[in-house]
Amino acid sequence: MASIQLQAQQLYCERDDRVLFDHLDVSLGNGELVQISGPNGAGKTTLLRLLAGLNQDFDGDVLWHQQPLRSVYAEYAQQRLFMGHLSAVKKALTPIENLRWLTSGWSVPEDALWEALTEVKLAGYEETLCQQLSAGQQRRVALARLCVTPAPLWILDEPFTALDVHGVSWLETQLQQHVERGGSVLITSHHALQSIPSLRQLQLGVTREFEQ
Amino acid sequence: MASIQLQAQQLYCERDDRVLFDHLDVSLGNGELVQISGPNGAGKTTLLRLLAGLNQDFDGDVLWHQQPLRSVYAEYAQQRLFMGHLSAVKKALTPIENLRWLTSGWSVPEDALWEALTEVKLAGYEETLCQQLSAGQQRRVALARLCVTPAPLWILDEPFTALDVHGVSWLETQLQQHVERGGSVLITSHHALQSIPSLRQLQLGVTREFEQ
Amino acid sequence: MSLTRATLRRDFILVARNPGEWLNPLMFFLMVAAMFPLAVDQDPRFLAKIAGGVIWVSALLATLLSLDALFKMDVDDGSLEQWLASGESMFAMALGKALVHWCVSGLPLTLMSPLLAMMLALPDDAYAALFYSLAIGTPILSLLGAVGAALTAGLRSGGLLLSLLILPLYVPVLIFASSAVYHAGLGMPYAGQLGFLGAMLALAVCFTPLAVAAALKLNLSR
Amino acid sequence: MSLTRATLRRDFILVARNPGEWLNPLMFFLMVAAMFPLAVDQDPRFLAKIAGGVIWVSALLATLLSLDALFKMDVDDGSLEQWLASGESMFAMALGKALVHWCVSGLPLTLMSPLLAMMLALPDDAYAALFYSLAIGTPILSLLGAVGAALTAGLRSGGLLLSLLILPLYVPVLIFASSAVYHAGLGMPYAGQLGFLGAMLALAVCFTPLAVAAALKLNLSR
Amino acid sequence: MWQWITRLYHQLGSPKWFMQLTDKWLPWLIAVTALGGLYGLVNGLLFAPVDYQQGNSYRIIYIHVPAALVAQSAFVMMAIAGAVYLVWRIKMAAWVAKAIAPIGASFCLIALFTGAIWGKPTWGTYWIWDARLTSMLLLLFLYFGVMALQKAIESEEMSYRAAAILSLVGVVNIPIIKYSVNWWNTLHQPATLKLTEKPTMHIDMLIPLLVMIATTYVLLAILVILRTRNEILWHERKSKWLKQRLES
Ligand code: HEM
Ligand SMILES: Nc1ncnc2c1ncn2[C@@H]1O[C@H](COP(=O)(O)OP(=O)(O)OP(=O)(O)O)[C@@H](O)[C@H]1O
Ligand SMILES: Nc1ncnc2c1ncn2[C@@H]1O[C@H](COP(=O)(O)OP(=O)(O)OP(=O)(O)O)[C@@H](O)[C@H]1O
Ligand SMILES: [Mg+2]
Ligand SMILES: [Mg+2]
Repeated sequence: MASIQLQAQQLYCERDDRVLFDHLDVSLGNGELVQISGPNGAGKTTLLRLLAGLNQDFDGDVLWHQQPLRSVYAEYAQQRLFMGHLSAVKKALTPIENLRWLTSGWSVPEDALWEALTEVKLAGYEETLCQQLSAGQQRRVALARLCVTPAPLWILDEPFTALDVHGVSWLETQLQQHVERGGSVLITSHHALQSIPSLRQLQLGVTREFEQ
Repeated sequence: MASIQLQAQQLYCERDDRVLFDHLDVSLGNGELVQISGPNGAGKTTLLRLLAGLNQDFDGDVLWHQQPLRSVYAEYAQQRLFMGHLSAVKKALTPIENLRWLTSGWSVPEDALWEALTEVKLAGYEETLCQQLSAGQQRRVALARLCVTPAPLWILDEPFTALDVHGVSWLETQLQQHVERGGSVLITSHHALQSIPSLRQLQLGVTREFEQ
Repeated sequence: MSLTRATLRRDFILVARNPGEWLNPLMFFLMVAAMFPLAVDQDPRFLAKIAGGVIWVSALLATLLSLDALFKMDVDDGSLEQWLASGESMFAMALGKALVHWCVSGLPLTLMSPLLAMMLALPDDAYAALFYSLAIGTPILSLLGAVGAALTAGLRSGGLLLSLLILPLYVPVLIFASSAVYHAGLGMPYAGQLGFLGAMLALAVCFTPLAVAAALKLNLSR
Repeated sequence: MSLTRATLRRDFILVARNPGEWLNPLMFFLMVAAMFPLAVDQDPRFLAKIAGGVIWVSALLATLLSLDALFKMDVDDGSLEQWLASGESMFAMALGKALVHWCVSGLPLTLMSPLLAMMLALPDDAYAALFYSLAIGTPILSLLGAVGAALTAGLRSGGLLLSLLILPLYVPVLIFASSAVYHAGLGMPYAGQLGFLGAMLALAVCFTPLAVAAALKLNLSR
Repeated sequence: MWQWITRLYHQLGSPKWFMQLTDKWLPWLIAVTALGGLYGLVNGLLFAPVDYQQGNSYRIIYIHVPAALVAQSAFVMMAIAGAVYLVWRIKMAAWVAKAIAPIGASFCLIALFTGAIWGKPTWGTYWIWDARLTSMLLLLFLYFGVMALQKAIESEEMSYRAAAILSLVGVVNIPIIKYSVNWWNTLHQPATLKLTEKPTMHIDMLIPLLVMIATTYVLLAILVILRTRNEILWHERKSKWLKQRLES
């Protein structure tokens, strides 16, 4: 597994004149799993996108192997996998076509893709259009790439959404295995992840309460 | 609390030549909470929409006080509140404006609306445009109407999505109180609802596994 | 009824918050009409002959383009589902939506038409005919358009499909209206054409809401 | 590079699966052009004079309408986010997207133009000019349009706003192209106009992808 | 030299410095406008000789021509400010660009409006599809496009950048548009009505015109400064220096 060294220093971000976080340091190395938690509106999604290099609307430094993220973005992008709220699954395509596109940044052999779909319990649905799948099934299409992309760093925003009990435990196993293999994971979830030993929590501030 | 009597008999529904459920009977009266559970793609959303009168693509009867649903639809609609995957929250409106619209089917006094927003921890955000709220906050706007609509029957599809820990326990309390007041709830969720005593589970079939 | 009223109010709030909603169709109208002299010929005598037709075609296209969003947003964010869940009369809702659409597209176009008429050298006699034909004709466009918008609301490439569905329906309006303007320009009477437009409007008010309601209910069983 | 190629392939699959995507602009083109004789005058001698301009305006509007969905879908379903996350060159992506768009809109229009020319009684001499001007001009429309589409991708009332942004930019293309057709109809040379169109195309290929890339990156910090 | 440049860079980016500087400049600029305007208008409207072809109606030139010129320059300024913002992310530049758009559009409207009024006595019609008129109209559309885009995007950052990109694309296109429109108008068969051939201007007409043009540019500067100051006041409303400033 390639070496992972993501550091964020003195992050400061405000939205609508409300400070989401200030003097925030985050660092991530091989074999670590960091769960960003906090109440609704705390800024978890914002922080995640910022660490993924998708948002530049903040102060502070994000470093990848000691270099500013923007200057090594292409290399960084090869090494990290980002999954946001939106799953990038096209409804007019079949699961296998979607997966092929989702993994096209890495050269993944074709039969690995089919295996991945079987792995997420979509065997038999490979050639069905995604618009005919249920909410959870569509989500699984997007998750299937966790099994096949070689990227060591995973950044996942609420990946448990819409999954059923089996799906949840499957995903937990995936996370755990990935971490054991030396990969690392940055995740937001309102779901408790206690089962994974190397879990680290990063608590974001509570939302400001207004007086009436 | 008005009397609730929803009965579904011998429901049969197929999608893409796959039978989702067959010979299914559901009935719901005052003070009951039914959780429809099952793996992704089992047909939970389909069943819920069908019982809400929003989907007529099935065989069997759905009765409201012994009358076919379609013939008493207007009355039925007054008595039940439906919340689907989509929250019907307009991003260009403020939470209070959204809530006003969402509850306009019942005549709810204005200050009750403001209280409801406070109740869901959105005090201070009443006049912010919803597009500036986080995923969970937007969801709370939609949930706020649970506090103010007088409808005795609630039909909720995955209402726990995007809520943080506090939000989840708040919603559980709401469900419980509603049931104790004599209302009833039909819900799908991958979330365990054990805390509510009168819970009934309705398990939908597992998805067919294909052989490779 | 209360939900219909709430929806009307909400839609007007949305328009007020986003003035582009009525300004954009208007600008588009002006721009398309201004393209013709560029593409065809700038001689005023020549323009005078095509002015009525060009203005009407532009108005029609501007209306068409603004129709796209009429129900789509409501479908996408679940508002329509809530509406159907409420069990209120669809007829009122459909009529209300068309009304909002007309206030946002047809009405401003009608009010701005004299300016375009001037730029395209429309004969002086035809100004009144242009104005009246737009005032009576654009509500028909909104009502007919609402049917198309409702049918295509849940679809991906809605915009273009919508145009295909309703352009043919717009043809009678276009023919009567542009003929009214043309005849007025020649100093001939045009009350007959306006009468037809009026009759079409009456029909449209009575029947299109039914079609819209039916089309929206299709979204029930998605 | 691989993602760009995968995206191109995916987009063509999507088009193949939904033929409306290329059929609709074509139908729209035919319909708008067919509306003119109805709105203006059916006399073939008169039509002959306006045919070139009308066909070009219709082509322009058809292109415009089909632009709306160019990036919007990708923004809405998160594909663009994935694209940005991949760190690949935006320039290639922008160019590829414009190419797909042209294959779906400009190319079929160009191929169908002789039919319309016939219906609108375009002079025989002008057929070639019409064809060439469309073949060179419509790619420019796609490229410039991609800029507008990228700028409005995340917005609500995208379609109309997009038109507002890029219609003025389309004017030079419209002028040179319709003048080429017009002159050809009079038996005059038109190579100069086509040359200008060619130069504009070269410029557009080099520079618009930069603007598209910059505009798409805006969606980074949403 | 380099130090001087970096200092300028920091100063230009500093709202505080801008407020202080314009505090000093504004009275002078306003005085210049008032004097120039007075001189230009009095001379132009009262003392300049009557035109032998157009009588007194030509006097609208003292508003029309300056407005038309300023409207064109303003677009270029807006694009430059936008480019500065895109490259260096200087907030001030974005505010300036945002401030210019409606002002430029207004001058554009004034030019069109006065031109149309003028057209009636000279050509007998308010509007013809003359090359200059058409390109002015297209400029107005470009302005509207930029403003509409800015309005449509909620996130402020994004709206600045989007507007900057659009105005850059627009400014590259303005010469192309102008050129093509000129060419279009001269190659088609000529219109029945034409801009009257301009008689070489009497010096007494010319000087007030030049003064008016210069004055209008100063007016543009004033308006942009005022609007930019508004933007600063709004965006920096929380900052310490502004609070101190407002208290003193
Ligand atoms: C709506 C109508 C009009 C518009 C939009 C318009 C537009 C313009 C523009 C853009 C300019 C700036 C000069 C340039 O960039 O070349 C200008 C200048 C001028 N216009 Fe107009 N104009 C209009 C009507 C008229 C009329 C009716 C007259 C007089 C008969 C007139 C006479 C002039 C003169 C004498 C100049 C200055 C000379 C020069 O710079 O070429 N304009 N106009
Ligand atoms: N629009 C549709 N067209 C055809 N088939 C559909 C459509 N929507 C859903 N289905 C099929 O119906 C089945 C049930 O879908 P439904 O959305 O009811 O599942 P669900 O139980 O709500 O799953 P989830 O937990 O993922 O939300 C799915 O397996 C899917 O194949
Ligand atoms: N587009 C936006 N414009 C302005 N403010 C925004 C925007 N998106 C989010 N915010 C603000 O930033 C804050 C943090 O939002 P974010 O989406 O990061 O929250 P989150 O922690 O992911 O919450 P959730 O658990 O609900 O997903 C919110 O309170 C919201 O007010
Ligand atoms: Mg979030
Ligand atoms: Mg479901």
